[in-house]
Amino acid sequence: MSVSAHEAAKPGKGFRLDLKTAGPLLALILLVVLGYSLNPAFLNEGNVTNILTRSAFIGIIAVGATFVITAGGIDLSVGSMAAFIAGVMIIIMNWAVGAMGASIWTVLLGVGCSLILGIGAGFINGFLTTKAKIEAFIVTLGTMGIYRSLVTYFADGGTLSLNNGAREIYRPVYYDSFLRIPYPVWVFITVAIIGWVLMNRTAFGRYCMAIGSNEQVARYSAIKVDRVRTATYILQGLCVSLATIIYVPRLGSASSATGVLWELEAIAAVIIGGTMLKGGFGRIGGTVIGALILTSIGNILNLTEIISNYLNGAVQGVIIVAAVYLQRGSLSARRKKAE
Amino acid sequence: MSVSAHEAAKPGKGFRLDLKTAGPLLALILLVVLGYSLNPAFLNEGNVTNILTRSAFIGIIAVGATFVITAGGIDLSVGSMAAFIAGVMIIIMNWAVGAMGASIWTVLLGVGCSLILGIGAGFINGFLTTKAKIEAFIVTLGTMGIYRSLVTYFADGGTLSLNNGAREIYRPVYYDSFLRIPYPVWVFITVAIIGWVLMNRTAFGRYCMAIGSNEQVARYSAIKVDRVRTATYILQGLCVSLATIIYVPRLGSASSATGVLWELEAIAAVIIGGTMLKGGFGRIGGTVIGALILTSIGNILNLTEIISNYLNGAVQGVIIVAAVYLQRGSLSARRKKAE
Amino acid sequence: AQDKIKIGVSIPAATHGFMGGLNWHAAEAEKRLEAANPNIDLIIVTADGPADQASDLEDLVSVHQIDALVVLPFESEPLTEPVRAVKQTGAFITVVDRGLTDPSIQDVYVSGNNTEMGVNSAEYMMTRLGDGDNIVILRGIPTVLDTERFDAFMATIEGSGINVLDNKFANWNRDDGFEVMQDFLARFPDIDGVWAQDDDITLGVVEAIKQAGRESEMFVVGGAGMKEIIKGVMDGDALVPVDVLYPPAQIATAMDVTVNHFVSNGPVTGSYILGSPLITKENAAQFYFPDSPF
Amino acid sequence: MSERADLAVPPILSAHRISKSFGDIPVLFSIDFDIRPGEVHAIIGENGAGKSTLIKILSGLEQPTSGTITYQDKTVVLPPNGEAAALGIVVIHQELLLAEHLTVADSIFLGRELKSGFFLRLGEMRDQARAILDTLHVRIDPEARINTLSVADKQMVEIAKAISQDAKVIIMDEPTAVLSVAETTTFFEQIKRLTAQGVAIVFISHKLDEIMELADRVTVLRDGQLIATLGTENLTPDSIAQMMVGRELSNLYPPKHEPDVDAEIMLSVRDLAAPGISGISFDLRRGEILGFAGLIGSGRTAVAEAIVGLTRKSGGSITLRGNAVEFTDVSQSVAAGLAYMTKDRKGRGLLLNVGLQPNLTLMTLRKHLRRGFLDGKSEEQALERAVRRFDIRARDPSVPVGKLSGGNQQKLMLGKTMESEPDIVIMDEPTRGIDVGTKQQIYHIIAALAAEGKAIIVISSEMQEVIGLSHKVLVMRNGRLAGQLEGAEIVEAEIMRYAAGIKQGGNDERISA
Ligand SMILES: Nc1ncnc2c1ncn2[C@@H]1O[C@H](COP(=O)(O)OP(=O)(O)OP(=O)(O)O)[C@@H](O)[C@H]1O
Ligand SMILES: Nc1ncnc2c1ncn2[C@@H]1O[C@H](COP(=O)(O)OP(=O)(O)OP(=O)(O)O)[C@@H](O)[C@H]1O
Ligand SMILES: [Mg+2]
Ligand SMILES: [Mg+2]
Repeated sequence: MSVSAHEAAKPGKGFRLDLKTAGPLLALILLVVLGYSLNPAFLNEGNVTNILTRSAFIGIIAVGATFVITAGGIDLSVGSMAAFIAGVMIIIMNWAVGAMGASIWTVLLGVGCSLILGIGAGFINGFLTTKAKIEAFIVTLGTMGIYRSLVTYFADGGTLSLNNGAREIYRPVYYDSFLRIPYPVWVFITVAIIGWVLMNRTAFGRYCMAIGSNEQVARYSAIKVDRVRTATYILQGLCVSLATIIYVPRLGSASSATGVLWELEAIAAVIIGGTMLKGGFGRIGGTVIGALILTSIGNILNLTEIISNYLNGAVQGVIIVAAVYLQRGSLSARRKKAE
Repeated sequence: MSVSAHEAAKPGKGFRLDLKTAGPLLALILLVVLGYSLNPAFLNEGNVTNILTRSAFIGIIAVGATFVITAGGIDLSVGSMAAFIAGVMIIIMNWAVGAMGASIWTVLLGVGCSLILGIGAGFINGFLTTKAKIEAFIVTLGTMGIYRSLVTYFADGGTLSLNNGAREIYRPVYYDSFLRIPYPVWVFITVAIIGWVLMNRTAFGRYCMAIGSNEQVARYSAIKVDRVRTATYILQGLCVSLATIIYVPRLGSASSATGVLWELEAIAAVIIGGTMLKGGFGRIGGTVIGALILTSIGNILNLTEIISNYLNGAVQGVIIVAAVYLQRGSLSARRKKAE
Repeated sequence: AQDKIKIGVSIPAATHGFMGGLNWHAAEAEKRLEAANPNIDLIIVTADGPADQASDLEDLVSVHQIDALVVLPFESEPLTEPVRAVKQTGAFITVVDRGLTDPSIQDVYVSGNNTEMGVNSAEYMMTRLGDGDNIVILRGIPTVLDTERFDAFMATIEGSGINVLDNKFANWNRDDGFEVMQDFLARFPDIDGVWAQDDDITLGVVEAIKQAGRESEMFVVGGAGMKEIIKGVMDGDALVPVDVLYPPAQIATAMDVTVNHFVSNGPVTGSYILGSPLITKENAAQFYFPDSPF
Repeated sequence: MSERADLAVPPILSAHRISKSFGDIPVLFSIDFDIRPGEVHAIIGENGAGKSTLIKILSGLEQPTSGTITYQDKTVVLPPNGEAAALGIVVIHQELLLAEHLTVADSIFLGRELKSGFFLRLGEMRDQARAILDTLHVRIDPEARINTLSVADKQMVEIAKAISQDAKVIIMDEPTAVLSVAETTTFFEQIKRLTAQGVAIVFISHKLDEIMELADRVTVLRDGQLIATLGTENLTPDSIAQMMVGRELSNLYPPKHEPDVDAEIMLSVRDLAAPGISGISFDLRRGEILGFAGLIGSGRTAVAEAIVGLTRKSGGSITLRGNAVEFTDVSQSVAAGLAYMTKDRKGRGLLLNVGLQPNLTLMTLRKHLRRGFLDGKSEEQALERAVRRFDIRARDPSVPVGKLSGGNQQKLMLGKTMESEPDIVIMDEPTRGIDVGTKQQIYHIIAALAAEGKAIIVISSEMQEVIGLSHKVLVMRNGRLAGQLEGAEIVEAEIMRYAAGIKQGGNDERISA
């Protein structure tokens, strides 16, 4: 027996896969057309820059969330984690200004602390889920409450504001541009590219998918499941920290209202992008588009008057559901045709 | 050959299962001890009645959520669905009072509408998930926004208030008691018992578990997967409607602030109770205890002044995580001993 | 401890700047009043929503057996009955800020005034702008008090010829204020004034205007009395020339009055309307509390 | 088999000119097939020949692309989703189809619960489940959850589920692949009882002796084509194999090359204790093939899992080439050159929703890194090699592994395990569901590996396999070593005696009953 019955790869297969990633893109394009037709100002350079810059926060966090969700976890704490990190950053920078005056070092100190806090917070989530074996939903619901409370406590119920001197130095990180693209967008692009490479071109990404798809198989395949899973939460924490680093110079403040519902937006971006909530399957590209879709919906609603303000949430809901339906729908239609 | 070398069923098996349900109960008991030691008034009849009555809302909704989650779904829309149903109920009852005066019929009309709306809303969620094949997370995130917006719209940004005449008639449904137990608690008990029977003593419950555990198995066993899944959402809608029916007489109003975050509380109650977020395995008894745990935490925080109000959320978070850890922990300790 | 007079204070949780300030003032007043009056115990509880607040009221009665209640209702209508239930236990009732639908329940009413706030803001706009000028409005969260402010504002500028380009919700949140203002700036080339209604929103709006470099075209009117804003008004900031008071300290006033009911001999009843005066460069100093978090 | 079914009886279920394609990939070409009441009709063929696809069509789970099905003298379109069970056509699936969280009794009655009114008759279902399991001589607690059962027990639950139904036709897709001799024997008794009652049985197996024992007629498929349908009396195992594979099959097992007596001891286990097992001691030498025999649940898998660190051992020591080791994680054992291939390919072996390539390299991704990044080309080459070496046949290589034929999944898992180039391999049921032709290839591969100097443990419920391959056989019973056989002692009767507890003896352990 020597003849192997392989047939040539099905034609159109690669195309179909492409379409799967193209689903969210299609939805985004339709949204852009809608936005432009409602108000041509939608495509002004200024407005486009605004949308991109804004999506950076949710987008960066959502890239991290893609890993967590792909590996079968969930992180509800990201929004309050951002608020907490922002708060502590501000406290530390203000203290540093008091101790040694405002300088670039103040800002670097703040950034350093932010990174450490993000990694630490991610590690705590990961540790509690993997070692203490508590459901991720409960762990991160708990830490969500804890971080939110702590920032409220630190701010005495009010707002923590960055010292003006430090703020002047830090401000450009949000407001300035390189090649006419604001720095936050550069950070977003970088995070997205690194995330994409990690997910699709490294063993780590493959492990995340394997764990999310069947934890037992991963274990039997010599994958250190707990370690990889913890790493996804740390990665998530790191992404939150990066998002916070570009967030703080924007308004120079943090309060209990900072980052409220970011977790929901981040998860929504991930899922709109085609990643499955049950895990096993992650698409960084889709996530980026998902974040852009969410931000664009908010922007479009602000650019038009035809909808009662009270109904913003409803329109948002309808568009999200429709966008997801559209990609799934267009997909299965194509698939049917292919068969 | 007739001898089979199977080992006898492992001893302690039944015991172990019992412990699994006992986990949340243990956590609740510890919480009660904590509450009593902080303030003996915790166990006053009045306070116990208050806790039970309050847990009725979340508890009833969580019973429905247990089915949805067991069958592998999720429903984020319950909180805004409750607000929406409450709003529409009030509008209809007010209209009825205007048209034909306040009477018991007004209230019954409201109750009837509530039931229809709940079932309808559940059906919409179920239909979009099963037929349009959109992820439950997205569908219910969408309907969550839609219902919340609609109630804001109907209330014109303010509060919808029930006509006083109708309110007088309706009031006892929340405030009166039978055998010293308030009606809402009776409703909760009834829903919990029916839920338990449904889950454990009917084919429907088995189907939910089978679908959540392995959809293909369910399908190959001639189970109408889509229908069962839709039924879980309808059941959830019905539970929301029941919770709303006992909620409206409490405050006699509905606004955009009604039912905010109930979805998170309901899901938390379900998971604290030992049901798995990934589906396949549901415990109604656990859910009831989970709801009691959540309500008790809130109550205990009001019993004492030792903790800054700003830190309420943190304490809540710590207790939830600790409670879940405790039940899992005590469980695995026992398991080890049994081996 | 049994013979202490217990006063329950039920307020919304510190979810945004104004409420944060309110929480701070409440906590400060508790410290001050308990130190001054050893027989008084104040118990502050915070709520995340109307239903939650109703539960808090139940707990204050059933667990703490309070002798008096100071309450800032989350919403007026849903909390009327629960407060009435507290009243029926014989407690002394002080209502703050948002009145109940049945004013006969309360013994004392301490209030800011949402309507007046809207009116004062509008009247200031009318002093600066006239026929054909354009303004945009950033609103809070869709709730009763937002609607009251908005309706009063709109009624006041009615007929002035000032053109309201659009209004959007910014949720009493700096980030939302920033983003909504960015979008207004992208959409409208000619804006002469902004009513931001709240100082948190104002801070976001100011950043957005600075980012667009359009500081010289317009001015912003906020509200509440946040210390940063008041400082700016004192220093003569052209972009935010005034503020409209909506004092978070009103809770402290209410607590003072309620404690007075128990410690002084004279009767304590009636209404204490603090009003929403316009804060200008001239009178700003008297509203400036540098130690408050708000 | 004593009585042969009456050939004059008309068929109860028949398929006419059935063809099936998945997408543009044809799998079956114009197949005719029928089955009469009281008859056992076996379908045999190489892995991927289309057997499972054919029976899915016969039970309504798949619809044919063309052709018709006649059931009870009527041309029918069988309802999908297992609804054909209500018509009397019941399937035992090749890939275990059980919901992990349900109990045994729930699983047996899933979709056809006993009810009075709305309510389940739980007690009755439990008792009936126990009764059915008793007829199969398996002691499984009807209230145990499926995820606590071993693969073989799950298979018995599937069997119990099928025979408990009031079926006219039972279609069995490799039901004995994970069963040991004892279970197979009681299972065959049940089949004979059923055929005596007039139930028609369609039976798929790669074990040709079973076919010879059980079947009245045999249908041979090759590459989706019908080769022949013949009465068993005209056939010998060799002729069946020849028809299946299309060539002469000689000496299934390769000649044994005993390892040197002074060959290096690669793995040495002393007094190993872990959940379910205790007092396990043995040595494994370079070039040796060590067979593990025993009944289902006797603890062979538990030994393997304790050695590689999948379960915590509670006592004893493990020495690898003289170094004491303590694995807590499979990655450590793999790094030390010790690999374990699970018998549960669906639950623990393969990611069913991804393609062949990611599955093959999952355990050894580090080998495919170039400057830290995955090297797709190197992975492709690995797949090509594995496809050649283990004759993996996927008509569409990008298809999710779950859609591969069962045998080809098994071969892929074998390839995945060997990718780590281990010095010591523990193979749990290595030829589960693999056709004779490929089996022969795999046996030769195993022998060649041993000859190369690798040390191999084969855990198998197929007695012939253990006997044909092993230099030394350990027999387990109730979690302990019951006996050790070497050279000429390795015969079926002797193994059975140890396994059943009729004869006792171990290295230094006495078994306490
Ligand atoms: N749903 C499907 N989609 C695509 N291809 C499929 C599908 N199901 C089966 N196939 C292909 O059909 C062919 C026949 O598979 P089938 O499972 O019938 O083989 P088999 O004879 O049962 O083999 P084995 O002995 O290994 O179980 C295989 O090449 C398989 O990959
Ligand atoms: N007492 C026990 N406690 C926990 N897990 C156990 C116990 N006994 C066995 N197991 C686990 O159950 C699974 C089945 O193992 P077991 O060793 O009993 O089967 P086996 O003898 O290999 O059977 P087969 O003949 O099917 O290969 C393994 O994963 C093993 O780790
Ligand atoms: Mg006090
Ligand atoms: Mg097959």
